[in-house]
Amino acid sequence: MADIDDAAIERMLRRLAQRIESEKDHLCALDSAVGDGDHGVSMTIGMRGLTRNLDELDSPSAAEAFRAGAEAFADDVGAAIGPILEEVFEAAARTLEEHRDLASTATWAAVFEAIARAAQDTGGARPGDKTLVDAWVPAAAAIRSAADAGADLSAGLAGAAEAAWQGVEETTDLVPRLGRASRLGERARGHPDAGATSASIMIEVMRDELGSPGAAS
Amino acid sequence: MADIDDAAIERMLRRLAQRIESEKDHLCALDSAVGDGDHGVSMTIGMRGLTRNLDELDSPSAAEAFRAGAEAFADDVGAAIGPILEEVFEAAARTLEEHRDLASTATWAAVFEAIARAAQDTGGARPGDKTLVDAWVPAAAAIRSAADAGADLSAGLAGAAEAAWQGVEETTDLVPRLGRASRLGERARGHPDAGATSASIMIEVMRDELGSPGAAS
Amino acid sequence: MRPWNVVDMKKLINDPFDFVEESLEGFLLAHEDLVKRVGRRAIARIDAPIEGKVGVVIGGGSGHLPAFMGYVGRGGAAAAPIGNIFASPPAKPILEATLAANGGAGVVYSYGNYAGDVMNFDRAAARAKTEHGIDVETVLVTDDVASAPKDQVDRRRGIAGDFFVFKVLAAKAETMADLASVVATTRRANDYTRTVGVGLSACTVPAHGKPTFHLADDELEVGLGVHGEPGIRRSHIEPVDALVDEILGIILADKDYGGSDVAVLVNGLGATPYEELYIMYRRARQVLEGHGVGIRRSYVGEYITSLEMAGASITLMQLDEELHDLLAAPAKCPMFVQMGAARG
Amino acid sequence: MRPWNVVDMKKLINDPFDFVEESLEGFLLAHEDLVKRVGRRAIARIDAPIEGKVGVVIGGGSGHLPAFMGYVGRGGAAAAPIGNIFASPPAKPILEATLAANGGAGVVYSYGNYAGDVMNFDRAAARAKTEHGIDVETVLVTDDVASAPKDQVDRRRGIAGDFFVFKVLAAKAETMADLASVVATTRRANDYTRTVGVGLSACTVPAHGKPTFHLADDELEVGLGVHGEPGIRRSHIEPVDALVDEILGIILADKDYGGSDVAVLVNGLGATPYEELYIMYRRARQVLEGHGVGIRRSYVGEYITSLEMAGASITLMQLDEELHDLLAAPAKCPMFVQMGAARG
Ligand SMILES: Nc1ncnc2c1ncn2[C@@H]1O[C@H](COP(=O)(O)OP(=O)(O)O)[C@@H](O)[C@H]1O
Ligand SMILES: Nc1ncnc2c1ncn2[C@@H]1O[C@H](COP(=O)(O)OP(=O)(O)O)[C@@H](O)[C@H]1O
Ligand SMILES: [Mg+2]
Ligand SMILES: [Mg+2]
Ligand SMILES: [Mg+2]
Ligand SMILES: [Mg+2]
Repeated sequence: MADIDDAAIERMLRRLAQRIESEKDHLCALDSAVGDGDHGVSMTIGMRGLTRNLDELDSPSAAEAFRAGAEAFADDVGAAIGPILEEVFEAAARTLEEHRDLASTATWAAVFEAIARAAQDTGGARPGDKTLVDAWVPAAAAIRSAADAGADLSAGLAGAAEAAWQGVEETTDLVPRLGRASRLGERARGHPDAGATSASIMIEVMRDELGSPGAAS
Repeated sequence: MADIDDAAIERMLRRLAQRIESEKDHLCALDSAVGDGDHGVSMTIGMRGLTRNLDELDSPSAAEAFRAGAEAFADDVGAAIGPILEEVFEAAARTLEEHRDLASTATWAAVFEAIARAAQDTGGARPGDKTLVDAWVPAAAAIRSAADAGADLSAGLAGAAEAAWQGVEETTDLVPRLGRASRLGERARGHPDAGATSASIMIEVMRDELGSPGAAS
Repeated sequence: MRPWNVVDMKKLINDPFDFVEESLEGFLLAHEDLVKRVGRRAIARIDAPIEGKVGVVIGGGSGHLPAFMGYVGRGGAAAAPIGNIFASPPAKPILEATLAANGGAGVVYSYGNYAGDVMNFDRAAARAKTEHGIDVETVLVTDDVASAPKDQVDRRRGIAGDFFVFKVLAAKAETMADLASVVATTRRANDYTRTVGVGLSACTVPAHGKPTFHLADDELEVGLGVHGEPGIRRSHIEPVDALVDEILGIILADKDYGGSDVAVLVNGLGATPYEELYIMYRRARQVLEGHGVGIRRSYVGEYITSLEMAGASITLMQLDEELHDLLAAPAKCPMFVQMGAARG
Repeated sequence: MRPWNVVDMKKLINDPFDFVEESLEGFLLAHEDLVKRVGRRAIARIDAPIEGKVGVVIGGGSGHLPAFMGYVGRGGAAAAPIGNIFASPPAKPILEATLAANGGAGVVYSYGNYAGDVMNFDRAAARAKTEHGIDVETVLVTDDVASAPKDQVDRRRGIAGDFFVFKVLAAKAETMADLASVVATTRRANDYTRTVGVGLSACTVPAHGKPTFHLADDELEVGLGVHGEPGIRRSHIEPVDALVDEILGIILADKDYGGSDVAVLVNGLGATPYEELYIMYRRARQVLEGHGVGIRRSYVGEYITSLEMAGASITLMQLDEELHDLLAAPAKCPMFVQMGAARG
């Protein structure tokens, strides 16, 4: 198992910011079908803030790097997604203050579980409500099983990403219950959820950057 | 030569109003290429007013019928075309107060000449300025020659209509010197003038309704 | 290369991601006699906070001018946080606005009951209380009849009715009334207010670059929300008198204003000419007079827009003497000036 | 069958040929406390004529609200004739407005120097004199720099600068100044005023049903007239800062405002969001301050529109003390309310 240091986390988050910005229009298109079409914009604003905040930090710890994301989403974004992603990043940061072994599958299982909980607590969504919870909850369950089974981080994150995308796919048939999208009711069926999609992109980037960190640099 | 009475004049003017309204979009399109695209609308408003005014008159004389048009263009239209057509109709009305033989080519030659003069006096345009003057002036010359040569009204109006359309065609290569259209300068070349076109339509309706009045009723 | 996507965007902007900041800067420069900046995305009236006065904070996403920052000023709100386009402001600028508005007598939040707004304003309210000891009360605006059925009024969103509710709220606070009375009057204003709109075309959020939804060239949607939220009925374009009849029919079925005095607002969404708003007002007046409704105040214009959307809405607010006088009270805000009845 | 052509028309109207009448009716109903009808197509302020006061008559085609009828009222014009869409009013309503405005001290006409307007207003002025013995003076507004070269200033048309010139004219008349002084001051206001606009999209005259001209989805035109008159330059959409720089460059080359005090107006044509107008104002302010121009008053909003055209213009008027005070004087008109500096 390759070594994962704080620098790798920062690199991963910078890579995530690029990836989200490159998916801006796609995420907007998904949100157009179900919500108000701005998800790619909100995510890009938050991710630009994350990058800006990282630029201002000198060799941040993993927790500090995630907190840079929490602050960006707290200060720059607003909307429903702002506070939710603020708490998602904050949950990761807090978890990584306690769990310092960045190469351990158990560390990331704890991170994912904290995120899944924060996502639900902040916005009040439960699995099946057609939100990003439908990506984080199965992803957390998958990486927890992998950790319990002694799998390495690479396998754990791969399983999490797979479960997240599976979750996105399942949102397609759901009807949203919360937020703007809920106004659409049945009209929203047949389209995957935008927030679940961006969550899965985030998990995928973690898999690519942390699961095989040598490949990334 | 068929008899032309006051009723025939009223009938002709009502027919003119219908004809102009049916050409509304075409006249707007012509004005779009050279001016501000509203000529068909302004003409339709004036012609509706003419019809309304005729409705309120009981068996108007030829002069009264034309004056109904003058009042409609004076009250309802505005723009450059409003006062010009007001004076055009008024010139016809005044001429027909003096010349009572409605079947005489000379009467209509006098009407056309008065109109051509009024059109020039009101707006200050001269032949070649790419305006309705370029239809009325050759039309007046044509019907005057016909009258001098002893031609009947049918032939006189046919010649006038032909000359008017010829005049319209010649406006195509002209550059407007007056009014809104003048702002376009060279860009206006290549399009016939809208006001000359509506004038020719008016002359054409006179030819069809007065030149062979039996055919019209 | 241009730094931005021009396709489908007929906009007078620079980098779309600078839209909110640059328009805020221009706004502050144009109105430096009336308002000041109190945070990166928060403004307040020049003389805020006023000691002993209930602080009024209104807000929401950008793209709705004159709402929200255009209504900060004398006789208007004390402060407003500014969100991204069509997105609730974050808790941070809301808190900054709260601090700027706080004169020690409590603060009232009022906004349009969108999920994101509720989340962020509630977070700011909690922080205002725990970190600064400020009592915050919230009055949600819920005037959009099309946004939820009658038995779920608390799920309805706020649209053009914002203007009436905010105006009453701000004028009540100007009387130096206490927090409870300000809240009670504002809630009554909201309870008395109903709006139904009609949308004719979409708008384009600059950073996205494509219209947020699609209406065909000959289509309209009755009840369409100000961000494109789905309405009640889509159809071909119809004569506006028929639309006004339908809009007022929906409103009067939800709350019968017959026999009441009301204020009327015909609000344009941005691209609809004022002439068309007056055509709507004319028909509304005919219908309402036929229904025995007494029109005491009328507003026709652009009060809450959605960028360059075409469309309009009609709002009725029932008036009692207090609400009438508060609505009629003078105001001098960057985008709303009203002389008092005394000068009227 | 619908009685009207809906193709390309996203409009809230009934029969297009009733557009002017119905919007006028709605306007009069909405503002019956401020204005009254004095002819089939003419309105006046409720208290006109005022004995001994110079009567101010402004006007032009419909489709430009708040211009022209929105500026009739206290501190505004005495009366306005109303034309068809984008068409000068006929002489008859102009004469009716003149009679309503006439307080025995003469009447001033002010309008935008379009061929049709000149023809009809001149005809009305002649009739006012011969039939009623009223002295009429005319001040043409000629602020549009793009409409004719510098050596043909009297061929220039009036666009957004109308607002400044009308405001000065009306305020000067309020001082009970005599006809000659009112005319002199108004002419100075016009001499001191320059505008350049940019158009982004066309608009549709309802009775015609098709856009009056065409601009491609990614095109703009600098200097475009308010009825689509051709401008100076067509190009792809550009960042607005570059456009503002160009607009001000054209204005300052025509009249150097460096070292002068000015009033600035950023005017939207109808469909352009207020946020974008503030973005333009921000840049204009930067450029003007860099050029040593002193900005004493700023107006940002929709003052003279062209139905639902997208686009905007920037106007500068040099200010001396008199012009400043006249511009700043209070007004209470249907679509323009300004509190006096004393209350400012
Ligand atoms: N209450 C909520 N709880 C959890 N996730 C939510 C909630 N509301 C919205 N979301 C997520 O946010 C996404 C939309 O985000 P975005 O478009 O950026 O914000 P907004 O809904 O304010 O426009 C949805 O696709 C969904 O995944
Ligand atoms: N000064 C003028 N003298 C004579 N005819 C004119 C003059 N100005 C315009 N016209 C005629 O009027 C026509 C345009 O009419 P219309 O579009 O209805 O009025 P406007 O020019 O005010 O938009 C032109 O095509 C031209 O024939
Ligand atoms: Mg969204
Ligand atoms: Mg024309
Ligand atoms: Mg015209
Ligand atoms: Mg507008």
